[in-house]
Parts: sequence; C-alpha cells; structure tokens
Amino acid sequence: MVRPTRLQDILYHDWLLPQEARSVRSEIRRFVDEEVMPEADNLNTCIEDAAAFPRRLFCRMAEAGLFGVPFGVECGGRGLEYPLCAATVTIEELAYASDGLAAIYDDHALLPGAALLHGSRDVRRRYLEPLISGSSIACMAITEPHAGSDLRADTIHTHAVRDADTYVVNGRKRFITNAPVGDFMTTLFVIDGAMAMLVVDLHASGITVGPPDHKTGNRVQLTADVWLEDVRVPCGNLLGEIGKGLHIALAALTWGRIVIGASGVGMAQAALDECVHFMQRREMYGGTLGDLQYWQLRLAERATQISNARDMCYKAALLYDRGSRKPEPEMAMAKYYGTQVAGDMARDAVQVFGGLGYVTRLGADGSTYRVEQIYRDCKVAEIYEGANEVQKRVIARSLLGSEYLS
Amino acid sequence: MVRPTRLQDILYHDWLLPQEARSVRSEIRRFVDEEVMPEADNLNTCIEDAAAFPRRLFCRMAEAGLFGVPFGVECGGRGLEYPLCAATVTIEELAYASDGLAAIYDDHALLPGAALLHGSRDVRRRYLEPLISGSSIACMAITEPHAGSDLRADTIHTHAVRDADTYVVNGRKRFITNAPVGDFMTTLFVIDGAMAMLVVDLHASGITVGPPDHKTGNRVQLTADVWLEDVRVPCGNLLGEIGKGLHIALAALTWGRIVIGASGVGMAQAALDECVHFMQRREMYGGTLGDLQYWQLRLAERATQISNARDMCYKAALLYDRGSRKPEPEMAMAKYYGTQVAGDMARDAVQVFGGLGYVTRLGADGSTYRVEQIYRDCKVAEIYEGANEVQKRVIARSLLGSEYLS
Amino acid sequence: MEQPIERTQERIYHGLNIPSEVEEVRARARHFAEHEVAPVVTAMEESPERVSSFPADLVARMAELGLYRIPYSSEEGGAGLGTPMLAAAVVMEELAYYSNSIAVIYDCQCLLSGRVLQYASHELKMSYLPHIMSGRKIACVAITEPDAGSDVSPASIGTTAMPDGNGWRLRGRKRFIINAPVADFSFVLCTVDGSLSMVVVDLKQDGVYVSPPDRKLGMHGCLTADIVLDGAYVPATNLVWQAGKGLRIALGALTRGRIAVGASGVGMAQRCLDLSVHHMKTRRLFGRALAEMQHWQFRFAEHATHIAMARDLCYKAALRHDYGEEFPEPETAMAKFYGTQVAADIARDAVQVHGGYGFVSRLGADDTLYAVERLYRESKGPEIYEGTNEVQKWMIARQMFGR
Amino acid sequence: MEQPIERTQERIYHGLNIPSEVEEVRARARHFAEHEVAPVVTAMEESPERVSSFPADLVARMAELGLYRIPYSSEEGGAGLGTPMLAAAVVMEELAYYSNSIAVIYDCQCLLSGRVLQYASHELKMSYLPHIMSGRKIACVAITEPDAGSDVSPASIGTTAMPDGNGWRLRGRKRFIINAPVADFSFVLCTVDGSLSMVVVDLKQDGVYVSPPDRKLGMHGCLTADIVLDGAYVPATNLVWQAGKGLRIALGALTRGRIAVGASGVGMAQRCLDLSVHHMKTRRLFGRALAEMQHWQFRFAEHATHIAMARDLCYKAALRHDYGEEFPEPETAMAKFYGTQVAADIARDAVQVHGGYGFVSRLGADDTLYAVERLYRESKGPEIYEGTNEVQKWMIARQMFGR
Repeated sequence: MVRPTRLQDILYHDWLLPQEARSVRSEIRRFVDEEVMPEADNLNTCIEDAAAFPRRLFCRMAEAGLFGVPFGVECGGRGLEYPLCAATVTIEELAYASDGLAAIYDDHALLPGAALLHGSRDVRRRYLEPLISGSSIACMAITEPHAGSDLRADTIHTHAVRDADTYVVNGRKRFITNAPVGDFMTTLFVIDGAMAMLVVDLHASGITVGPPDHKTGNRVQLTADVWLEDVRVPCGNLLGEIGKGLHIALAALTWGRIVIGASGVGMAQAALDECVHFMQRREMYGGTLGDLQYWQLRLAERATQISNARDMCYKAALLYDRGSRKPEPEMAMAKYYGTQVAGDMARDAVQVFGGLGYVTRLGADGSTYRVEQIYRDCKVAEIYEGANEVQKRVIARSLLGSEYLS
Repeated sequence: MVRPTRLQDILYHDWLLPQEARSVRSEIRRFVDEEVMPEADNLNTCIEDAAAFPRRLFCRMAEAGLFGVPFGVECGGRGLEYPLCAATVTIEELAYASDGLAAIYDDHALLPGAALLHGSRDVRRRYLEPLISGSSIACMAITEPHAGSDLRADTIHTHAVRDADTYVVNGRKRFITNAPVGDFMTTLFVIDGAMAMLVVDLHASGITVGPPDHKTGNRVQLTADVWLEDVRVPCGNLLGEIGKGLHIALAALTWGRIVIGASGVGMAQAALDECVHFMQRREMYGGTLGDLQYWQLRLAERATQISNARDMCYKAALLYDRGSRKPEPEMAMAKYYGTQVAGDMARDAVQVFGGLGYVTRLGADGSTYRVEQIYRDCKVAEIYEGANEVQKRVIARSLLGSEYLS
Repeated sequence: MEQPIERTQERIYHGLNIPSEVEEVRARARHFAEHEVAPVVTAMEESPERVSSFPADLVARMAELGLYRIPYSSEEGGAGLGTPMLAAAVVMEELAYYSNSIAVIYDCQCLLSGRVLQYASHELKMSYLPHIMSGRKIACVAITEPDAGSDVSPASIGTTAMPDGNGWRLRGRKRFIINAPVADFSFVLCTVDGSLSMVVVDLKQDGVYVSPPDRKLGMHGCLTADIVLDGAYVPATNLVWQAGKGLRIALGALTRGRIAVGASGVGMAQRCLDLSVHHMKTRRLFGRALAEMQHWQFRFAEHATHIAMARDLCYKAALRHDYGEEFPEPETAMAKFYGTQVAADIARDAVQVHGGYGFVSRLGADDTLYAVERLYRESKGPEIYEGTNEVQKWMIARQMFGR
Repeated sequence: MEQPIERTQERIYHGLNIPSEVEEVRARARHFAEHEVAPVVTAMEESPERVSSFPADLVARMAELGLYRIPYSSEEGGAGLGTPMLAAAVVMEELAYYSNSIAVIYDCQCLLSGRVLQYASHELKMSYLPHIMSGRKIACVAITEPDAGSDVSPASIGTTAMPDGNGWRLRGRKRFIINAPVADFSFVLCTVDGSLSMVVVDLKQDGVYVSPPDRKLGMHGCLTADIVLDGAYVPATNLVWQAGKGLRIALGALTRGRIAVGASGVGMAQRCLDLSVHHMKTRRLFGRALAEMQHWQFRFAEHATHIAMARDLCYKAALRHDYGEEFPEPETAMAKFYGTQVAADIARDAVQVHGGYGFVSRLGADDTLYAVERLYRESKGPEIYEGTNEVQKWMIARQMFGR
C-alpha cells in the first residue's frame, strides 16, 4: 500500500518545540514507519482478547527506549530537558499509525509512570525501572463503575483497611487499560475517608480481571474491569501519603491530557493525509475528487484546525517542561480541541472515501482503510482522561474565576 | 433492559402524514417492539458472514406483510393510497431498533421493488411477487468499484451483448446489499453504449459473490462484490427498455433517498431517547447528568433538528404520494439533513454516555449500549444512496438553475 | 429603494396544508410590503431613532388594508379567518422580508397586545381592541424591566400597583418597550398585592415618563424606550382577567409573539437568500459566475434547507395554536429559536458572498444601495427579544426532561 | 466613551517566543488606544462617513508616538526592531481592541503602503516613506476594481497606463479604497504595456476624482471610496520596481496586510470576550450571575480557546515573515481567515449574552453606551477585505493539493 505524503511537513512549521523534541520526533517517526506501520492494520482491526496484545511491538518499544522518554536517568529514563514535549510528539507519531498503540503507551508509561514518581526509591526500583525496561506491563486504575469524571472520597468505592504492614483492599475498577495483560496497577482508593494511591500487584491473590471490553475502536488497547477482594498490599507500596491520592492522579492526568490532545492531532493528520492522497487519485465527473471546490475549502478549514491544535498541545507541553506544573488553560484547551478536531476530521474523511471509508475490510480483496479506523478510534479521545466538557469547565474557571463554577 | 421512553410522542406532533400512514406506524412499532427489539443487540453487533443474515426475522417481516407496504394489490402488496409515506415510517421505526435491518428492508423491498415495477407482467410475477411474499431475497446492483455517485455509460463497466434470446453479461458490482444470501438482483449495465436495467438470477452460472465486507456498522446488512462472467440472462428480464437504465435506477433511488433520510431520523431519535433516559438516572456532582445546563440546551438543539428532519422526510414522501415523481428539493433535503442529524446526534450521544458509549460489549457483564451501535451505523447513511454532497448539488440546482452547475 | 428581485421561495419550498385564504393574506401583505414598505425602508433605517421618524404612514396603511384584523374572529370585529395565527405568521414573514422594523411594530400592535385582550373582560376588550384594529391608537406591551429580562417572576418584577380609590397607582420602570415613544396605552406586567398581574395603562397622563428612544444595532424604524411609571393611575376596570394571572397572560401573548418572531426570521432569511442568489448569478469572479462556485452552491443549499424547515416549523406551531392549543410546545420554542437563528446564519453568509458590497449600505460612487448589511444588523435582534434563544432551548429541554 | 474593564487576556493566554521589545510596543499601543482612541470611538463611529469626520488627530498622534515607524529598519528611518512584523501585528491587535477603523487606517498607512515601497528604488522610496512615517501625508493602496475583487489578473484589471512624454496617463476606476477621500497619494495597480504594474499616483491633481465616501455596515471612522483616474499623470520614476512586477508587489504587500488583519480580528475578539465576561459577572438572571450558567461558561470557554489559537497563529505568521519568509504560507492565509472568523463568531455570541443591551448602542433612558453592537458590525468587514476568507482557504488548499 502506498502511504500518503505527510502533509505536516508542508502545512505546519514548528515554532515552539526545542530541538531535542524535534529529534525525538524524527526518531519515533522512523520507528513507526519501520515497526508499527507494517502491523498497523492488525492493531487497528483486531478483536479484543488477551492474545491481541502486541507483545513483540511492546518489547520493540522498550528496546528502542520509548518508555524512557518521559523519565530521568536515575530510573533508567532518557533524562531529557523537555520530557513532556518529547512524550507529546511520541504519542502524536504513534497515534498517526494506531491510536490504540498510543493509548497502550500512555496507559503504560505515562500515567502509571507519573504516579510512580511519587513512590519511595524502593517502589521506583521495583516498579518504575521494570516499566521503563518493558519487563513489566503497567496500568492506571482510577475509574470505577460509578465514578468517572467526578472523583471524590464518597464516589470512590475501592477502599482499604490497614492490617499490620499491609493494606487490605476491596473494590472494583472499570475500563482499566492493559489490565488483561498487566503486571501491576497504580490504584486510587479510599482509606479512612481520604483518597490515596497504591501500587497493586495484579498477580496477587484476590485479584480478578474480567474479560476485555469490546469497543468501537482503539481495538488493541485492551480494557477490562478489575475486582479486588481482600487483596493484601505491602504498606511500602503507598505512593506519596494518605490524602494525596487525588493530587497524584491529577498530576498524572496532566501528562495524560496533553498527550491525548496530541493523539487527536496525530489521528486528524493521518485522516487529512489519507483524504488528500485519495482525492488526488479518485476520478469523478471527468476530473478528480481533488478538483471539487467544496472539499478543497473544507479541508483547508480542517488543516487550519489541525495546525492550531498541534500548536496548542506543544505550547502546553512546553509550559509544563519550563516549570508550570498546571499549565492552564492551555492543557485543557489542548485536550478538548485536539480531540475535537480528530472527530471533525474523521467524519469528513469517511465522507470523502464514501463506501470505502465505511468498510473495516472489503470482502472482495481484504482491503482496509485507515480513515475507517480513525472514525472508530477518535471518539474515545473526546471522552477519556477528562471528558471534553470537564476541560471546558477548567477553561471557564481560568476565564471567569472559580467562584462562578459550582 | 428497561427501554427508554419514546420522546417522539412528547416532542413531535404530526401534521403531515395521512391517517393510513399513522396506522402503519403503530403497526410497525408494535412489530419492532415485539419481534426486533429482543434481537436488536445481535443484529447490531454480529460479524458479517452469510450465517448472520436474520432469516427468521426476514420471514416474520414477510408474514406480517411489511414487504407489501409500498406495492399495489395486483402483485401481492397492500395497495395503500400513500405507499411511500407508509414505507418512510416503516424504515424510521425499523432503524430506531436496527439500522442494519432497515437497510436490508430498503435493499430488498424498496429499491429492487421499485425497479421491478418497470418490468413486464411476467417479470413482476416471477420476481416481485416472491419478493413481497419473502420467498426470494432481492438485491439492487448499481455501484461498481469505479462508479459510485457518478453514473454514466462510460463509468459503468458492467456490460452485455445480445445473443439470441439472452443477454450475456460481464462485469463486477460492489457493495451489493443482501448479495451473500440473495436470489436475484436488479442490475444496472451498459449495452451498445446505453444504460439499461436487468434482473439477474444470482444462482445462475457465471455469478460469483465475494465474501461479505466487514464494516464499521450496519453489521447485519451484508454487502459484497458480485462478479458476472458470461452470465446468460433471458431478454425478458429487461426492465423498461434499453437506454432507460439510469431513469429506472434514479426512480428507485427516489424512494431510497427519502427513506434513508427517515432512517437517520429513526437513529437520531433512538440516540436522543437513550441520552435522556441515561441522563435522568446517571448521578454526577451530587445531582444527575440531566441537571447540566450545557447538555440540556445542546439536546434541545438536537431535538429541534430531529423534528425538522422528520417533517422534511414526511413532506417529501407526501409530495411523492400526491403525484410529484421528483419531489425536489425536498427529497434531497430529506436525505442529507436526516442523515446529518443522525451523525450529529450520535456523536453527542456517545459523549453523554462517556466510556460506556464507547463499548461494543462491556467485558465485565456483557452489557451493550445502543448509542455505540448508532455511532457506528449512522455514518454510512451520509454516504449511500447518493452522498450528501450529491444531494446538496441537487438542492443548489433547484435554487440556482441547472445552468450554473457544471 | 429596495429592488424587487426574483424570489426563490417557489423554487425551494412547497407548502402543504396551507389554506387558500392564507395565500390570499400572503398576496395582500406581499403587495403592501413590495409597493409601500420597500420604497421607504432605506430612508427609514438610515435615520437614527427619533419619535419623529416613526413610520406612522405605514402603520396607518396596515390598518386600512385590514392587516391588524387578521388575528381576530368576526365576533371581535376581526377578519374571521379559519387559521388566524397562521395568517398572521405569514404577514410577519412578508413584512420582515423587506423590513423587520415594520414586522415587529405589527407584532406589538396586534399580536401581543391583542392576545392580552383576549383574556380581558368583554367591556375592557371592546374599549381597546377596535382602536388596535383601526390603528387609531398605538399599543405596546411592557414586560421587561432593567433587572429582569427573560426572568419573569414576582420576585424580579419591580413594578408595583398600590391601591388608590377605585384603582391603583403604578410605580416602576420598564425597559426596551417596543412602540413606547409613540404608544397611546400599554399593557403593563406588575404586581398587585404581591402577585403578578396585567393592567392597561393610559400613557398620556401625568406620572408616565417615556425616555428618548434607544439607539440600536438595527431596526431603526421601530422605537424602543424605557417607560417610567411614577404614580400613573389605573382604574380597577383596567385589570386584565384577574390579579395573579399576569404571568399566564404574558406567556399566552408571548406564545403568539414567539411564533410571529420565528416567522419574521424566515422572512429575513428568505430575503438574504434571494439577494444572495441574485448576486451570485450576476457577479463574476475568475471568469465564472459566483453561482458556479461549488463552495457557495453548497453553503446556500444548506441555508435553503434550513429556511424550508424553519418555515414549516413556524407554520406548524401556528396551526397547532389555531387548532386549539393555547401553548403549542415544543414547536413554539423551536420555531422562535430556529427561525431567528437561521436568519442570523444566512445573513452572515449573505454579507460574505457580497464581498465588499456586503459591507456597504450606500456606495459613495453612485449611491447604489445594498440591503444585506442592513439584514445582517436586523437579524441579530430576534435571537434576543421575546425570550432569548437560550430560554427557548431551555423550554424544550424542560419538556424533554419532564420538568 | 468606551470603559476600560478587566482584560482576560492574561487569564487565558500565555505568550511564548515574544521578545520584550514587542511587549514594549504593545504597552505603548495599548496606552494610546486606551487613553486616546477609546474616549472618542463612539462619537467617531456614530457619525456617518464624511470627509470631515476622518480622525485626523488620532492619525497624527500615531505618527508622534512613532507607531508608523515600527515596521521599518533603522536604515529606512524606522524603529529598527528585531521582529518588526510581529510588533506591527501587536499594534493592530491593540488598536482594533478599541477601534478597527483606526487599525485599518494604520494598516493602510504604514503596512500595505510601506511594504510596496520596499520594492521601490531607493530614490522613490525616500521620496514617500519619510512622509508615511511622519504622518504628514496619507497613503492608500488601490488594487480592487468594480469588476475585480479578489481576482487580480491582467485580464481583469481595467486600469491602464498610456505613455505620455516621460511618463504615463492613467485611466480606470478603483473601488473600496481605504483612506482615498483623504489620501495624498496612492499606490495603484494598473497595466503598463499589458502587464500588471504598480505606480505611485499623486491624488492632488487634475484627472483624479474621488467619489464621496461609501456608507458602511461598520467602521465608520475609516473612509472608503472610488478613485476615478481620468488621465492622471504619473512620471516614469514613479513606477515601483519594474513593469510586470505589479502582482508580485501586491501579493507582498497583502502578505503583511493579511497577517495584520488577522491580528485585528484577534483584538476585536478579545474585546468581545472581555466585555462579555464583565457582563456575565455583573448581570443576574433567575437569581444567578450569567457567569454561573453552564451554557455560557462552555460557549465562552470555546471562544477563549479559539482566540488563544488565533493569536498564536498570527504571531507565528508574523515571526516567519520576520525570519525571512517573504510569503509565509499557509500560516498567513490561516491567520487571516481564522483570526477574522473568530472575531465574527464571538461578536455574535457577545451580542447574544448581552440580551437587549447587546442590540442597543445607546440606551435612550440614560445614554449608556454598549460596545458589542458596534463590534458585531465591525467584525464582519475583515472576513471580506484583503482577500475574502474563501480565497484564503483556497490558498491553503492549493498548498495542500500541490497546485
């Protein structure tokens, strides 16, 4: 299959990212072209079961040092000066080929990784180093059946009691990415009415992982419920201290929100590239689809939105790397706008491809179409890691002051 | 599963449909509630193979006289005074539960049925009567790999030569609904440089039906390529006359476009009903999701769009039944706007449901969510039976005059 | 003056269920608008809002043509039509096609005011309604106050009636009251004994002060102002229906008003479409008519669709009202918000497709007039008055969520 | 006068890569706009377009403050900034915050005109540029013609130069020329020997007729008119660069102009946002501040996002230009269309959230002024001039599709 021209190089001129991050982008793009693209179709169309987890690719990512991008050298990471900028372009490039793979990366390296930075040196040695080296698969466990965006001590039902040197944990987590193949999960729970965060070994007794959810898209990103029934966890596995659980979760989601915005940008760019490639070749009314002024102007609008979204993601990451731990409102803008653009672009892209944009696999010759995958993948990005409406609340708070937001 | 309240009865007041069509609606709704709803989940999530075709339900539709709705008594139909109005509400009600099933109905009864009305008495006896009785499964074959919206004698590659009393047909058709289980197809082809329409027996020698396409949605609607290789068709199977092929196809698509608009309305209404039901029950921030003003106002906009789309579909159907064989621009408006509303509403609906809106099947307990199905189903409606851009061209032609449309 | 150009309505819209008597009303209103409003609309809108610039001639002509009688039954001295609200909506549409100022004056004179009187005693009604229909007196309806816009509740209405002899003295301030600077009387929403009530106030008396007219974005031909009530006398017989029914009466009147305002949006939108189509066919760019540009073809195809739907929505709400629904919801709320939204949407594109000519009202070089800049200004108001579009959506949502 | 209110810019936008000298320019322009433009903008915009109403005082003050020198190097006698286009964009933003009329006058005086001169011989440049920077003479650029808007090709430009002695005689008509009624000279796109060329024409001579100013939807403080050339004399030395380079020069000037116009959109959008936030915090409805309504919170959160992105887009285009790109595409096209679109989008919602107050320019009751209705009118123009937004999208598409 001929891959479309990357229009990013023509339409976008970077004015924000440090050279370091641009180098990381080149490296990741090469990795994606060589390692991910040949398997992308399968990643994006597989059926969710534990066997679908891309173990070989996961190992290749580890070997190539991708999981070390956001971390310091002391725990095996790259020690970059602008780690979140680099992580942002990493996600963008992965999502260009497979948003499911980008989500695996996010939910393995970024979210649990950020939480583990709050752990003791021992915890970091036992969990963060294997995470970076790829010898363990990590999960982040925040959501529960009745607690999504609204995280409070009385909405979180997973709870623990202390018994000597261990916490005994009971509860249930939902939509836990990587759980069907995971080794541990950083887990938000409640103890004595306060929220806290704990590393739970998924091979421990009392853990049950449900069958993977079947989803619209992001197929290779396996999610499942996790039940915890009298699971005993050493007290040393506590991250930070009791009462700091929400803080740690939100700090991790700060990373998550920026990179999810970038995943939207990656998907949108891929869809745009596919459209232009297709339109230049598809014959219609004696010319090509690319001659139709309606689509020309519409895609020009989308290209503008994509450039804007990309700049906003980079800006939020750069503000963070320069020391702002809560780069608001840019972070919220990056998340909501980056993912909305993906949704807008994907809907148009399927329309451009017509019937071919709607097939997961053409019966006649087994063809698949990237835009169909993106249409299925993009919607979840508007939802996870803080639904876009939550982001708009955050922006409104910056704009109006918190006294107006009940 | 508790089914949501049908808000149509609260939000919409019919001022267009004749009593006859309202009675048909009541009848179809009862049929859908009793026969389709219990199987809807399976229809909407199955994997495309020939075994997935809902034979029992197809027979039940035949027994209940659904395939006779658009036709006169002389060929076994109901002989209604307003047949297209009745067909429109039939599709709307079917799509409320399963757009895939609505598409099967459309591509069996409406499109081939409309084409067969141009056939001789003998053809109607041999094909239309079994179609209505459900003893044959029909297909409409217009699209080819290189001809979609742009139908001209030199874009249609399927062609025939005459040999004594038969036409010898060669070519390839694409995205042919019902083909994997079909008995015959009304086929657009070219002979001596002119377009014509022919009934081709799918059990004839020289016919190969490809494996079903795998699609984003409308799963139970099986589509496939059909190859025709020296297929011999009796000349009596010609519909109308040579040179009238496009005319017959467009006449059939006149029915199709109006009902596809209505299928969008049915999907949008189902998604709206699901949202309101969910929002009234989902707890959040100490109240319910239904308390959030943002979603209240946004769904009010969607409800308005749905009412508008419904009225437009009924109006187009009524104009047709009153004698306008090309009810423009209403027909084009109904198709594009009805399906666009479905897309708008579906995207919002998944957003309202959050993660639950994104699962095809929740691993933990096997739950499925109607809004996820609608998000997958709705997109194709913006594409098939004349992409929405084609409809806008038609409207622009009404508005500006054809001299401005090249 | 405004040039009549080809109407595209017949190309993009086919009416169903429209009685022939309503088509007769449309023809009458259209003839008036085209021959009497269009020639003067530019002059009217170019002068800033002053009492002296009130289009009294046109207001009188509408009376002569019987337009104010359209919403009323024969028993009331009205036109006695089978579907009076539908006919009135069509009048609004045709007036707004050339001037939304005239449309809104019409709305206030006979739709809002007249509807209030239908809740009144026979005696009260008969002492005002004939003057409304004959146009001899100008009416207005005063609901909004400086601190209460769409929020109509006893706590937020500051205008109060204090007993005085066989009547009341009114104190308070009403804002944005259409027709106030020229009106003879006003229906005033106020509290009587703490409950919302509607009374008829003679404006030509001491104790009533009407501010100079507001200067507005558009619609300069209709005047709005504050009415300050500083002890104005209201005889007890001027209470409409009974004390405590003020809100119900206001909502009843606003139901007709909202349908009418939706229809005025349709009229403006149709004018924008016609002007744009005319321009697109005559203006050439890069060697082609603008009408050949696919971008504009599709944009205006979408607008045409929205106009067709908005028109049907207004007619449907009107017909349900005519068939006996006092509050035909949600169609009334939908018609108001959607009809006016469509107008503002298309006005923006109408200016855009006209390019530089869309931004000028009068070309200096040869004094040519262009109407779309006026429509751009005029169309924004209806998204706000008679209940903002957000309030309309909230009403639809309330119906949907059962609250 | 326009009231200064809290600026939300610092709450929703954090600049990156902005040199401190540019921030100094911003402070200077802002001080001028706030203290000298804001007090007179209402009076200026309320009077219809007349030659006598041209804001000559403000135009002179901008010269005194050195604002016209900002786009130029020290060698040219300019401010010699490191990033002159970025600084000029910031000036446009700050001027348009209070008055887009002043911003567009500034644009024509020193950005478009000055840019044309940078293609000229040293001698020609030095005989005009000092007058531009000192504000002693008013400049304008004449590209558009009655039958050629965005379409700039030799075939569509009807203004022609016929040889006459050591120069030419010009005949033709230019339309919508900003500053024309008060300008001393004009850069005129015309054909010389059939090829597009740019010449400088002294407007104070026989053979030049300037029409009365156009009456416009908004921006009454800036004047546009037709320039009729009926044998106006142009000496050969007044040819810019050389014959046949007219289009290239025009496109070069419009590159700066389009970035500047995008920035003016950002300024207007920011003003709309600030006024709306102020209103939402102070206006109460149903017992709550409007700012507590989730619907409006989300709408303005979206607008704030769009403004932040539009601002960065304009700065990025400006910086790429400052770093040496003569035609920094597609950012210039994106900045122009997106920056102006955002302004018109938010202006519509700003009027909406103000309710009735959004529709009045001057409340009759107490003469209170409201600026959003003016912004609603002002923001529509920039979607059209200096290349319509559709032309900008087409330029982006051309880049994308490789044609």
